[in-house]
Amino acid sequence: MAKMTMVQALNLALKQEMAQDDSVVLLGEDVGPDGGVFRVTDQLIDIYGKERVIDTPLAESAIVGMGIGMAIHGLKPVCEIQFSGFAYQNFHQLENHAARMRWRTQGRLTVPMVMRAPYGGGVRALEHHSESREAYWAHTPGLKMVIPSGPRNARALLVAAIRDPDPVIFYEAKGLYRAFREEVPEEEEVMEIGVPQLVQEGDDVTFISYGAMLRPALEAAEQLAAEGINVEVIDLLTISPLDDRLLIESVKKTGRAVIVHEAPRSFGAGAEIVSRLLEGAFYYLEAPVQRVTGYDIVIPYFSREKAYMPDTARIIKAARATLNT
Amino acid sequence: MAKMTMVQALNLALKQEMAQDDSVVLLGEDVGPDGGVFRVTDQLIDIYGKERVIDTPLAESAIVGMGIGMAIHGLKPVCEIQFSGFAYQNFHQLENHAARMRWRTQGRLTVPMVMRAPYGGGVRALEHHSESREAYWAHTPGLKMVIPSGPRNARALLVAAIRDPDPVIFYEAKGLYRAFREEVPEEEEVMEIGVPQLVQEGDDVTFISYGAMLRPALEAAEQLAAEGINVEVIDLLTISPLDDRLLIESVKKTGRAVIVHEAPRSFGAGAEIVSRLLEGAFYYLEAPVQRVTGYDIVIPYFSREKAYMPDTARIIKAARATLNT
Amino acid sequence: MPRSRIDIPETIHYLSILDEHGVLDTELEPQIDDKTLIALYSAMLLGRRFDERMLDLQRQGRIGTFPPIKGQEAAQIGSIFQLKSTDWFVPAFRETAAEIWRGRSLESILLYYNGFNEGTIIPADQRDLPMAVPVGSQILHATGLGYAARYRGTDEIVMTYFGDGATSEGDFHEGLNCAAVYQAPVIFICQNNQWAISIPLKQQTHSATIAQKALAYGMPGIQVDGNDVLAVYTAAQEAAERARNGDGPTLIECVTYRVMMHTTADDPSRYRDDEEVERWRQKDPLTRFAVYLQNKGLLDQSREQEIETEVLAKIQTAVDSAEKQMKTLGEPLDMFNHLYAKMPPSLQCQKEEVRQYLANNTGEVHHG
Amino acid sequence: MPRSRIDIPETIHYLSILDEHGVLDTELEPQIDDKTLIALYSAMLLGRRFDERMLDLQRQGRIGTFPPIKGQEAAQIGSIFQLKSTDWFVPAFRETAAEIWRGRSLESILLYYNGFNEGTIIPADQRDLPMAVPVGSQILHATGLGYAARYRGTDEIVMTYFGDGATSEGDFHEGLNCAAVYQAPVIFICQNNQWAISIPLKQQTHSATIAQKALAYGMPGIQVDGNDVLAVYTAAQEAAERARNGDGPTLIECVTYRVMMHTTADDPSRYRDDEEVERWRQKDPLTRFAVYLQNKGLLDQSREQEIETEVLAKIQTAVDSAEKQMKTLGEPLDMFNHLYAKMPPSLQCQKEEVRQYLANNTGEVHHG
Ligand SMILES: Cc1ncc(C[n+]2csc(CCOP(=O)(O)OP(=O)(O)O)c2C)c(N)n1
Ligand SMILES: Cc1ncc(C[n+]2csc(CCOP(=O)(O)OP(=O)(O)O)c2C)c(N)n1
Ligand SMILES: [Mg+2]
Ligand SMILES: [Mg+2]
Repeated sequence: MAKMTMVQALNLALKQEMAQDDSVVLLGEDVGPDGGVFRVTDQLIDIYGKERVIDTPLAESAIVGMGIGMAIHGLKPVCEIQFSGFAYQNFHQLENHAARMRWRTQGRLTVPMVMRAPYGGGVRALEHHSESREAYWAHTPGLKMVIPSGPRNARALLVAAIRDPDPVIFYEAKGLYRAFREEVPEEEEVMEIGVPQLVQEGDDVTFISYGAMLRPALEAAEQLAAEGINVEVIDLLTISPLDDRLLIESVKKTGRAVIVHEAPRSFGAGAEIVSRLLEGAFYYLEAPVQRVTGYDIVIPYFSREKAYMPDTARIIKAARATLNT
Repeated sequence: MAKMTMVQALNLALKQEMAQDDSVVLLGEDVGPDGGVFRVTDQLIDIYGKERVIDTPLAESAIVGMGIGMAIHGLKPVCEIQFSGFAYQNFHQLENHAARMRWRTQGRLTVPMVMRAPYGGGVRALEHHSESREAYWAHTPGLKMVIPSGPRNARALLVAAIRDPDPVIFYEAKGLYRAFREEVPEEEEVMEIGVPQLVQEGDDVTFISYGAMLRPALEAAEQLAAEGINVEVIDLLTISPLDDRLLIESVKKTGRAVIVHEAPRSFGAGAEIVSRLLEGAFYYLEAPVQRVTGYDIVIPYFSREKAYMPDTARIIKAARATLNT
Repeated sequence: MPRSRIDIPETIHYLSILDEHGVLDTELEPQIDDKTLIALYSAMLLGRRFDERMLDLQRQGRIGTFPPIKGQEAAQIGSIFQLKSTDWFVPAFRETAAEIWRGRSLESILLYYNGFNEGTIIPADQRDLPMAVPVGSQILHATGLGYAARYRGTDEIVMTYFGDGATSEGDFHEGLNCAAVYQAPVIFICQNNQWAISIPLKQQTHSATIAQKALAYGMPGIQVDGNDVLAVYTAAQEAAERARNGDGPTLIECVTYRVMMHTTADDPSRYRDDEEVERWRQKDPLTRFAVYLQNKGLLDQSREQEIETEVLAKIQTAVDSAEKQMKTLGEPLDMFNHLYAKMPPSLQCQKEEVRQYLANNTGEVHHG
Repeated sequence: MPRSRIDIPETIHYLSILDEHGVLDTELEPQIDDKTLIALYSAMLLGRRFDERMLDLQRQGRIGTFPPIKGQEAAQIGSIFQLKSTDWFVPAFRETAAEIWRGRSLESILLYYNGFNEGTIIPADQRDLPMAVPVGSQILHATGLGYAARYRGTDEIVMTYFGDGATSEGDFHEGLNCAAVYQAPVIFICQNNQWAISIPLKQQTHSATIAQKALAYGMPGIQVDGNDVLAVYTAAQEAAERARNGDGPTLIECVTYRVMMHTTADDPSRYRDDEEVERWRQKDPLTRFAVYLQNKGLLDQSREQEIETEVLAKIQTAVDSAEKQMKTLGEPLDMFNHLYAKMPPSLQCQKEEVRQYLANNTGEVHHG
């Protein structure tokens, strides 16, 4: 097993899936010789050629709209949107078509497409390059919304997303691309989409998070452990369709929960999680569920970004709030 | 006071605002001689001319994008998107620009624009003509999301939206356009945006709803009243920014709540309301908050629409569920 | 060359073969065998009569809102005829005649306009996409299909339809631009019927023709008399040949007219004159084609009557069958089906919630 | 006219006045007074030197990612010169030289690229929009502004900028189409610098020129040597006159080159040859304009040195000032400001939450 960054792990997933299935094609802006602005598609054009690693004109609706056509034809297009902040240019193609084609044709035509996009803050980027709006897609019936939290699950989930018979929105936290390395096996590894993961067991409080926010959540858990507070940590991995069973089970045990995401709080993914916990574990809840999130503002330019992003200290504070009540 | 349908009331609001402020202009597909496909802009072109009642090419991004430019120039554009299901074509103009221009320029340039769009089901329409996805806009910082529930507040809120210095998304329930008439005063009436309304007092359970769903909620309340169950009913009116104070106060009194909206349940507006109630009234909640909503599917073609839409019976069932526990 | 005119390699042509008076340009007349000519005529007539019948049904409250196609039969049938069943058909929402030609059953159309999801079933042996309601959005799917067809090394071609209004949408632009960049085998058929609901062409665009928009993409473009089935047939044939030979996409503007309302919910008297409609009625595609067939000795009164009778019988059978089917369709729980290949647990829960609710519902309501 | 060529009223021209060797077409030479000529030169030089300085600062970690403009000074300065302060400037993100000409302070640019929201402040007396990062999206704002300007009966015009890549976006299409329909006073300046990050023009579009895309909208279009400030100036002047006279919009394609990387985060060696860059360096807009000014006797070595010194001093002052300002800016609570005219209660709560948190935070973390 090699130690890989998330960029390398994603590249491995693409490379191997393309090797074993010639219906897998990549398309997007600068995915060819440039290898994508984050190098996720690095060198793939050298191996698979420009018919399969398709540099597109600068047109997001086209990337996704053509992807839909390709998928209907039987290909498995992996569309790259350069930054998730530019995926609204193709919102209608996803909502009007990708999400509905199977449904609309009673199963006859399907869209086994992936839309990959880097999301999230913390990398000192320009405007529109740091947003986290997974809730838009999560609220769109017919889509699946997946967010890995590290190299190994990123690789295994991307493989699953490519093989998934339905459209998957795959958000990659920019802040994780090169943040750390993990052992990633050379041999095939696939994770099931739709299944949250128990990362760490604990009895006192449940942390629920995903993407780049899992790490501060785990750090917070570690710091709290030093005080004898045992945190159960759940990595959502699939935001939608949300399988709440593990979450409810955990909160039935701990009675307390802290949800962490960097998206704006209101109408964000955390709200749905709170609702599910209330619906499924009301009589077990010993304190209000805490939401540690971005604020209901546009993420500020990078000089103030730190104040916007949830961090270990904020998570610990929320955990204390839920524990002291 | 004249008895008016919601279409007439909206028309009155536009007519009067245009009469007293020549910076108010309308633009959209078929808003001119056709008067809009629902006739909300009926005859306004005859009064104000085609420079102010602007038929546009078939291009939603253009309608909103030009609206932004007009607003920056100092006009108060009221953009009509023919159906909210086609507002995703202009999603990026709203998220990337309308919502941010004031913020981006530190208050120098502003976008006092309204985007009107009919939304919601129940009118036997074709695909894409029945959606309810207000949560998309509610999760977008910088926008305001307003949904009236009848002719009188529709008129008063539309006036407020036009005068609002910030962009307002104004969803009009198709099912309400001609459903009933209300007294609407000829003289000016303005309602403050951002303020939910207490429609009916009660002690036993709180119903929170908006738009076309307010009526079945009220009907359900009436039926329950016959059994001696007193329902407090709140009309949200402004979905976002969400002012939760009235909601929390009410639930502190009743201890129970039912939220009703026709949008898909998961990651819908109801989830945020549940979260706010939990955060603000946890120790008063005597049962899980119930969500009576559309399901996490595409709203079916109209032969099955009734099964999708929340109705009085479903609301009563949810109320009973929260009361019997 | 300090100040000089730029010569654009592509030129835009206009094509008309059989004019509105039935006068034929014999030099341009395409060679079509008799059987095919009658098939073209029958397909146009079926489109016409079915449309009329749907309007009746709608007025009687027996179907919901629908968009009539009257006047556009030649534009649809002349072009769709060029597709093989291995080719791809990507319609908008006003291609009823073309859809029927491809094999979509009249029943399915009736079910669709009665609000049944079962009405979108695609003929088993055809590569047709379902109707696309969001204007212009389907154009990109055609480009993607064309790319995939070429990637797979097939000689499949793709034909996509849209209106004059659709040419204002960003997706039209992105779709044609990408098709040209990839030289994808796609034929873009614009049914320029002069109106987009209440918006006339001159408020839709300032360009003199839609065909010339092809120049923006370095793509061949042609404007044809869209009520002349021979001209449409010829232009589509040329474009199909080009596409099949790997010579890339073509934009065809069919100049035609929407004789009826936009949809049955629309009232055109609010925005256009009867005179204009009357002028276009004179250019009816069926009338002139019938004259052509008569002149060729392929159609006399009795043959005409025969075809008419066949067409009407077919329609009647479909209406009866559809109305029968509708009585058995409509199981509400089906609304949860087909959204995902495998229903996720949360959706199973919701489906179960509805099942239970429906089982107990009647009692509940009456207690209220 | 059964089969005939359609004559499109608009024609597309190419314009070049001062070629890459400094050779002048005296017939086409615009009449510009000496002061203005020197002002043009100074503005171009300031753009160039500030760009170079920003690159230095970026390499030293003193500013964040930014997109250099080197090579595009003539395209920007030649065109922006035609705007009055009552006119509207709608930039994309690579118009630093034009922004400075309009009065944006160098400090504000430095603040912007250091991640301070305060860096987007617009000159008080100018009608400039802030940079637009989403490619092509600003084009529609220009059309809306043009419409409003005409509606208000003013003679204001609007100039918007975008790259070759932007022409593939749907918003480009919708913006130009609408501007033509409304005959809005908008000048669309495409800085065709041959690349959109790693995508060369021929993969961006199959059309021979960008200028010809104007034909799709029935709009005049012209391609100019974008490294020839006199040609850009002339084309922009003609377009401005047309717009001001109510004769509608124009598309101007400035053929130029992005000599540097796309942004400082980009590595062009991955996708393009040094040779190509070298060829374009020979066509440098500043060099040839300096030769022109020398030939006119307006620039000698000492005057050149003078301007250079002025420009460098200005930049140094700005850098010092910006770095000083940055020490006092950055109050986190400010991030809640300016989103709405009046802060809604829920946002006030969140702001208060942050205020309290920041007040108590340090202790918390260290206990952890
Ligand atoms: C994206 C989108 N916007 C608006 C509509 C509403 N609408 C349906 S058809 C139509 C006009 C279409 O005109 P055109 O493209 O010329 O086609 P035609 O109806 O004439 O066949 C409009 C505005 C829609 N379906 N989709
Ligand atoms: C809608 C959108 N998609 C993608 C990007 C990322 N991006 C920034 S600049 C750029 C290339 C722009 O090319 P061009 O329009 O030619 O302008 P240039 O950079 O050459 O000045 C891309 C793809 C973006 N900013 N916005
Ligand atoms: Mg039309
Ligand atoms: Mg470029």
